[in-house]
Amino acid sequence: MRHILLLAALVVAYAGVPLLFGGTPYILGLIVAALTIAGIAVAWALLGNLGGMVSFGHAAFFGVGSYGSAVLSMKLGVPVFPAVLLGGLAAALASVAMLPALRLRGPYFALAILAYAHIFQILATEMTPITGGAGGLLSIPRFPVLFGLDLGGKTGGYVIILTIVLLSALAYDAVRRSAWGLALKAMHDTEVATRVVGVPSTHLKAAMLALSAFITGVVGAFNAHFISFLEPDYAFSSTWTVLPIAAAIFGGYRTVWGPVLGALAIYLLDQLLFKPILPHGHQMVLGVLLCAMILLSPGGLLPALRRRSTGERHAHA
Amino acid sequence: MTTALDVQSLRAGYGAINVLWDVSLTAPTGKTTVIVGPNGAGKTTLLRAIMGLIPITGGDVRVNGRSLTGARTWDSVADGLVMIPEGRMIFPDMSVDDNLMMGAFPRACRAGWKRNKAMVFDLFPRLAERRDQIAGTLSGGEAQMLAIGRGLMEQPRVCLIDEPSLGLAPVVVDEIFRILAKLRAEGLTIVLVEQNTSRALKIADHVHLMRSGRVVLSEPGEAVDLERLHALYFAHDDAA
Amino acid sequence: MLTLDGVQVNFGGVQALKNASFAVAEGESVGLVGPNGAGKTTLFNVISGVIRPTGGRLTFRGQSLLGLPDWKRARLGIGRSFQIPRPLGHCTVRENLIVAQRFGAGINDPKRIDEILDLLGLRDKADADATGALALTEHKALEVGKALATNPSLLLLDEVLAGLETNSKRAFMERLGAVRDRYRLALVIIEHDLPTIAALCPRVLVLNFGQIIADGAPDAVFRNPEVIRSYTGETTL
Amino acid sequence: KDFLLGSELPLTGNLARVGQGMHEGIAVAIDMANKAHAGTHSFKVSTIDDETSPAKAVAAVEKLIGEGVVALTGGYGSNIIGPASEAAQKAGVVYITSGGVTPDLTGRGYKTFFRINNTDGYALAMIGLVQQMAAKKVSVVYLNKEATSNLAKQVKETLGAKGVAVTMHEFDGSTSDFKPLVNKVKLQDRPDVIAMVGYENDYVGILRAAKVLKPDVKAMVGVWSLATAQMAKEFPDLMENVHGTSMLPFPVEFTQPEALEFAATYKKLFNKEPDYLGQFGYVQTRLLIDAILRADAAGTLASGGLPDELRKTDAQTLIGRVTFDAKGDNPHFTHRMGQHQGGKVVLVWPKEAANGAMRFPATPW
Amino acid sequence: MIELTLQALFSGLLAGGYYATVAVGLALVFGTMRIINLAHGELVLLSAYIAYAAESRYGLNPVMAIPLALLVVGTVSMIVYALLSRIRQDREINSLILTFGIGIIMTNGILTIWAADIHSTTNPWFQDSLVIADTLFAMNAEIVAFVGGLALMAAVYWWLNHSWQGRAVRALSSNRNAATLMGVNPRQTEILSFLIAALLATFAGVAIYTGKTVFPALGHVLTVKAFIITVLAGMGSIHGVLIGAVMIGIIESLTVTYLSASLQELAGMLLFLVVLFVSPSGLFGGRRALAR
Ligand SMILES: Nc1ncnc2c1ncn2[C@@H]1O[C@H](COP(=O)(O)OP(=O)(O)OP(=O)(O)O)[C@@H](O)[C@H]1O
Ligand SMILES: Nc1ncnc2c1ncn2[C@@H]1O[C@H](COP(=O)(O)OP(=O)(O)OP(=O)(O)O)[C@@H](O)[C@H]1O
Ligand SMILES: [Mg+2]
Ligand SMILES: [Mg+2]
Repeated sequence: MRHILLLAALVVAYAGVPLLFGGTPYILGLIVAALTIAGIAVAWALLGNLGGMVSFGHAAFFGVGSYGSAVLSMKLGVPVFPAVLLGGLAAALASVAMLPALRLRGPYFALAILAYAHIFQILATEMTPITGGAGGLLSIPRFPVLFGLDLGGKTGGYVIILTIVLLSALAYDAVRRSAWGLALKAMHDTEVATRVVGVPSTHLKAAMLALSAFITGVVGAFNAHFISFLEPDYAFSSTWTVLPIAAAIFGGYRTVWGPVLGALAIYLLDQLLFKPILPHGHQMVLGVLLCAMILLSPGGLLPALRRRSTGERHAHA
Repeated sequence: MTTALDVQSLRAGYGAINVLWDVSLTAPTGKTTVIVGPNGAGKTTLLRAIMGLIPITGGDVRVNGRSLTGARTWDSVADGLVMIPEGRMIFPDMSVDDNLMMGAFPRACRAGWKRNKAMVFDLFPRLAERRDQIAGTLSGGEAQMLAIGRGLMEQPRVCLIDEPSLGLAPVVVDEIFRILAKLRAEGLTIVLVEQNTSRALKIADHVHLMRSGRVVLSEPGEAVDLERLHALYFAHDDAA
Repeated sequence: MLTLDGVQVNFGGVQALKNASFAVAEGESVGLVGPNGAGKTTLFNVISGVIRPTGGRLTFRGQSLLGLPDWKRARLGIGRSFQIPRPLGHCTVRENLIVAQRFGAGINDPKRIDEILDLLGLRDKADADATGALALTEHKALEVGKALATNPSLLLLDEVLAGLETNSKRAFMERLGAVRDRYRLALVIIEHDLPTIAALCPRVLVLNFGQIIADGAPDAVFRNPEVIRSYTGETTL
Repeated sequence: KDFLLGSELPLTGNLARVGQGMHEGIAVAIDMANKAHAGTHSFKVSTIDDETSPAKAVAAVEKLIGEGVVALTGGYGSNIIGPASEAAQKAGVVYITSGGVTPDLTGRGYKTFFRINNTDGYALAMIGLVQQMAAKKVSVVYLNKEATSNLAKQVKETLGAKGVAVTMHEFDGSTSDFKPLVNKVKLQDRPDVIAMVGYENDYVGILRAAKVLKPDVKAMVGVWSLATAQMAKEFPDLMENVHGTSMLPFPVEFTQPEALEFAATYKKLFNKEPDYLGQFGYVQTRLLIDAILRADAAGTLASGGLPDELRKTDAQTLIGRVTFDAKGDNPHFTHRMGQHQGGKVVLVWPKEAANGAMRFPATPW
Repeated sequence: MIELTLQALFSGLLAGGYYATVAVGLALVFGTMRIINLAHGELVLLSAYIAYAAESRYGLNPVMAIPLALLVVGTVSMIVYALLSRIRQDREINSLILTFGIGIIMTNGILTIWAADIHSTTNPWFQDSLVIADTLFAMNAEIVAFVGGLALMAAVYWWLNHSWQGRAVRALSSNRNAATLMGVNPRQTEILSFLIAALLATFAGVAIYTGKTVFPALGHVLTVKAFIITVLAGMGSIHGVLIGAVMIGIIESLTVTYLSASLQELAGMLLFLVVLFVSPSGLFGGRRALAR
């Protein structure tokens, strides 16, 4: 039964949505944007829930991934798909520069990452020969045509980002179920106690940071090739940090699918419902929504829905 | 003889878990009441419930005849009902000195803080040595001393003490019991929870034995027989 | 098996350990006592790698421990408990042991975990939330259990018996003895309860102001005037 | 006949203020067109806030095109106009703007992209004024964004080629205290003129710092939202004698009937004097409407004739003559320079447009 | 050039003063409730806009607007507190999101009420320069802000470290249950610290209105800066805030003077990271127990 449902969901996601909205690029474009946020949100939740690290600087990974991939494909002629993966790798590499931050906890860590994001942004602005400076990069190669499907278009982009988000969520789930996931969960607030039973906590956290950075970098790279344009203020914009956090928490960041659900809900509600009603103040509605969620269902939307449907309470992580 | 503390059919617990099942006991003014019992019997929970740290779900607590229903922890403290918790309940980010000063926070105690602090430093010279150390870095025993010293700064009229000898070196335990004996002689109302039964009995006016959230024995101190008491620890919970 | 040579620890102005030197042989049981703040817990922290000494050397089975991170020491066979229990966050009792076993011992052996649960009387609490619903005794037992699950050869126990009521203490002590004999562990145990120490350990070390002031059999040590003055006071065995 | 125009603008986010300004100009153009063609044609504009985000601008353009707009007018910020106009180009819909001046935009050679102003026009004005002042040494203080640094570099190159010593000082958008920067200019450069290229709050910051430090300069010159009525009103004591680009003097001394009507309509709709943002928004929209009407009359509107019709534009407008070259750029665009004088803005460059004497040397202090 | 350096140091000091006055309210709430109030910058901004409204509409001197601004900011603070105190679960992160949401609401509210234009005082006195020894230049507004801010911070420092209530505030954040056992009323104490933070925000807002320009998006910028300084200072350390803020101000102005103004933000961030890596709990963060 579960499997059939799952299969049906997949079919709807891969075939139904493009068929339904293929004719309205606007809607499909919004869904792609929402899934882009969802991808980062999953990566952020993975770090936050498993690694116990709240990051305010995922824009850094997003930016590095997008610039990495764009530059590789434009300057070195790397084909787009490998370039996207290499973009993710570049973001993971960038996370190595952040290893010293692993010593920090709570808000100290969160802000250190924010500082890194700022530094990367400034580097992108100042390294004009490679990044095009403040003017950015125009006409970044789009995704190619494969098997007759134009991956460079809206539908193609949708399929790609959907796949990225699904794989990321599956990776998250796999880590969470492994012994590593257990050790990571155990580390919350009790790191020393976990270390003295043999858990190399710093290594584990570094691995989570790198994985999270990789996913975010891939999403960033996707976005660069999808919108075919980059500039430092955009690639490293705090939006890439703020919206995914809001989405993850809104959806329920201690679950795997909550961030995805949250991103779709927040972004689509905002753009499709609130924006037409309140062209100027619609962000205010977003603020109200966030506050209401925290006060009414602090675990997020997904756990709240599950509680409603099954009547049971779900445990931590 | 007046009753300083009167607990009637008290029920309390943690969330859905109920721990205390209709606990009733009294502590007469100016006397030392000792509560003993195996681990997990609910002794600490009883003290917490009296102080209002956890909600009371049934029964009543009266202090000097006044019901504490609806009263908040801080109101009780202002009225002289004080609890000396175990050593983990210190202020870990504050200095030893500031921890002690917090003991003098209730308005009535503020005036006497100088004298009281001198007294505490006199009792525990170790604390005087470490007055500027951050309390969270104290050793287990030092933290215990700090908790006791801080409680004494509160100039209690009714004092609930939870396992004061926990983790202390034998010399210090001797000192603690000397202090307790002195306080008792000064006429303080004491409710003492202690695992060191034999020593606690020496200063007890009255003894209660708790098991599985119930009071299973109440006797005057001189009537208690250590052997029988220990046998009761082990007896199976026929009531449960 | 374990040797300490001139180990020093300073916290700012405080000298928590000065020149501590001693050795523990394979399978030996040693009681570690001393006044509050003498540096006992600090000594455990140094051995298990939680803090770094400011001076001195320490070796385990011939290998220097300096520079070795805490988690590697756990894998070498040094297991410890904490004076204030520190159950692993958001885990059940069994999960606590699983993490310790997987990472500390590098094996996956549910049978052995059950064995430890039985030995420590934690069987019926196996699936309880380790941070919430445990009584003090159970917390202390879990501390021992986590250390045991890493397959240690040296067990460092910090006041695991403190706060236990007399009967439970005796029962727990017997279990400890059984565990030690069963797995042929070397044991260093900190305890302020003299009879317990005497019953468990043929050798006692006394620490005072960061220095070892006595080392020997319990009755001899507890008759040492300096030990009496600084530590035992009127209390006798 | 009813025509629906689309407009994608930053109404919130970093560029909200300038977006609002252009938005007002567009509204005035629509209002005037409806009045002029009452009974025959009517115009409406559908506006979407791009929240100062390129992706949302693209989505907005797609949405507007989906709603069937005839053409798009709006856009602010080169980085946003880039992708937004690309989406319009893909759909073959005209995108006309005055919000992005970098050469890159027209460099793409899009058929549907038009703009009435450009960096060159700003640079020309600034350079012209500096030359009129016969300055020997100029310090350029500029924001490290694309449009601003392009303009600054152009000014440096041109002035440098003419033998003026130019020093450059880049600053960051987060700068709120300009004293160290101005002090450096004051003590190290000792220029005749400080040329500022940034946004409103940068100008206020720089001018405040200069007013405190009183460098020995003869003039303070800037571009964009500086020589405006708004600034004169908000910061009267800071603006005195400061020069900035300005198409019109303030209070507006309109002589042409179109300009008079524009000012009146602006006043009616928004109850304030028009500023340069409104003018640009108005001009681009008016030109667009004219072309639409021509294409409609010729029957080519539905068959994609609008770009060609726009390219035929040759009009005298509030910002001077406008024609479009093959890339959609306006080669005639030259800005004018105004000076704050006693709460008014007096045009002082070029000579032909001047309506008052330049006070020189003169600074706010 | 000694003159250049001296002015750079002086400007940095004054800039640091601004940073500190904004940050200290955030630090107070962070230190006492372990809550990062991401709407703090918006509270500051609200105060600035109240001062603007009072000045533009009634011609009130901005300093005279402080009581009115305090009333408004204090009321909003109390609403924020009331909402925050309803959080039960995952307090640390949920309070972050809640205050972030409140910040969005406030920014957009300000945008709706006052539009996106930039504003600053029209009172010329604040912009007049004050010259010390012919080499050091400042605006009157900066001096007022610095001296006033310093006085407020000193008062808060004294209050927190030496008054009964201040100590209670720290105790509450250190161990809530233990604090109630000392007779501390948690709600009353937290409200007090929130109100003092509101007072600080009010002052900072008026200071910014007189010495800088304000616009709706500024609130977020201020929050981030204040947050960074608070963390740099270390958990709830008031003197740390002042020292950290001045360090940042000076490093920024030195970077402007000797490198480039476009690198000042970078310099500040690098300083922040270096301090954190040397001392992971900030300049004056409390040392907590390692292992017992
Ligand atoms: N925070 C808590 N949440 C849930 N259950 C708790 C909590 N604290 C204690 N308990 C449970 O309540 C019961 C009574 O505990 P309590 O601490 O009152 O016992 P005690 O008599 O003080 O024992 P001890 O001698 O070990 O201190 C125990 O079963 C314990 O597991
Ligand atoms: N970070 C620190 N800064 C300053 N002093 C410290 C620090 N950590 C520990 N100390 C001091 O070092 C001494 C040794 O502490 P330790 O915990 O080792 O004592 P202990 O022997 O275990 O005592 P107990 O029996 O009370 O547990 C104590 O006096 C303690 O206050
Ligand atoms: Mg207890
Ligand atoms: Mg110890």
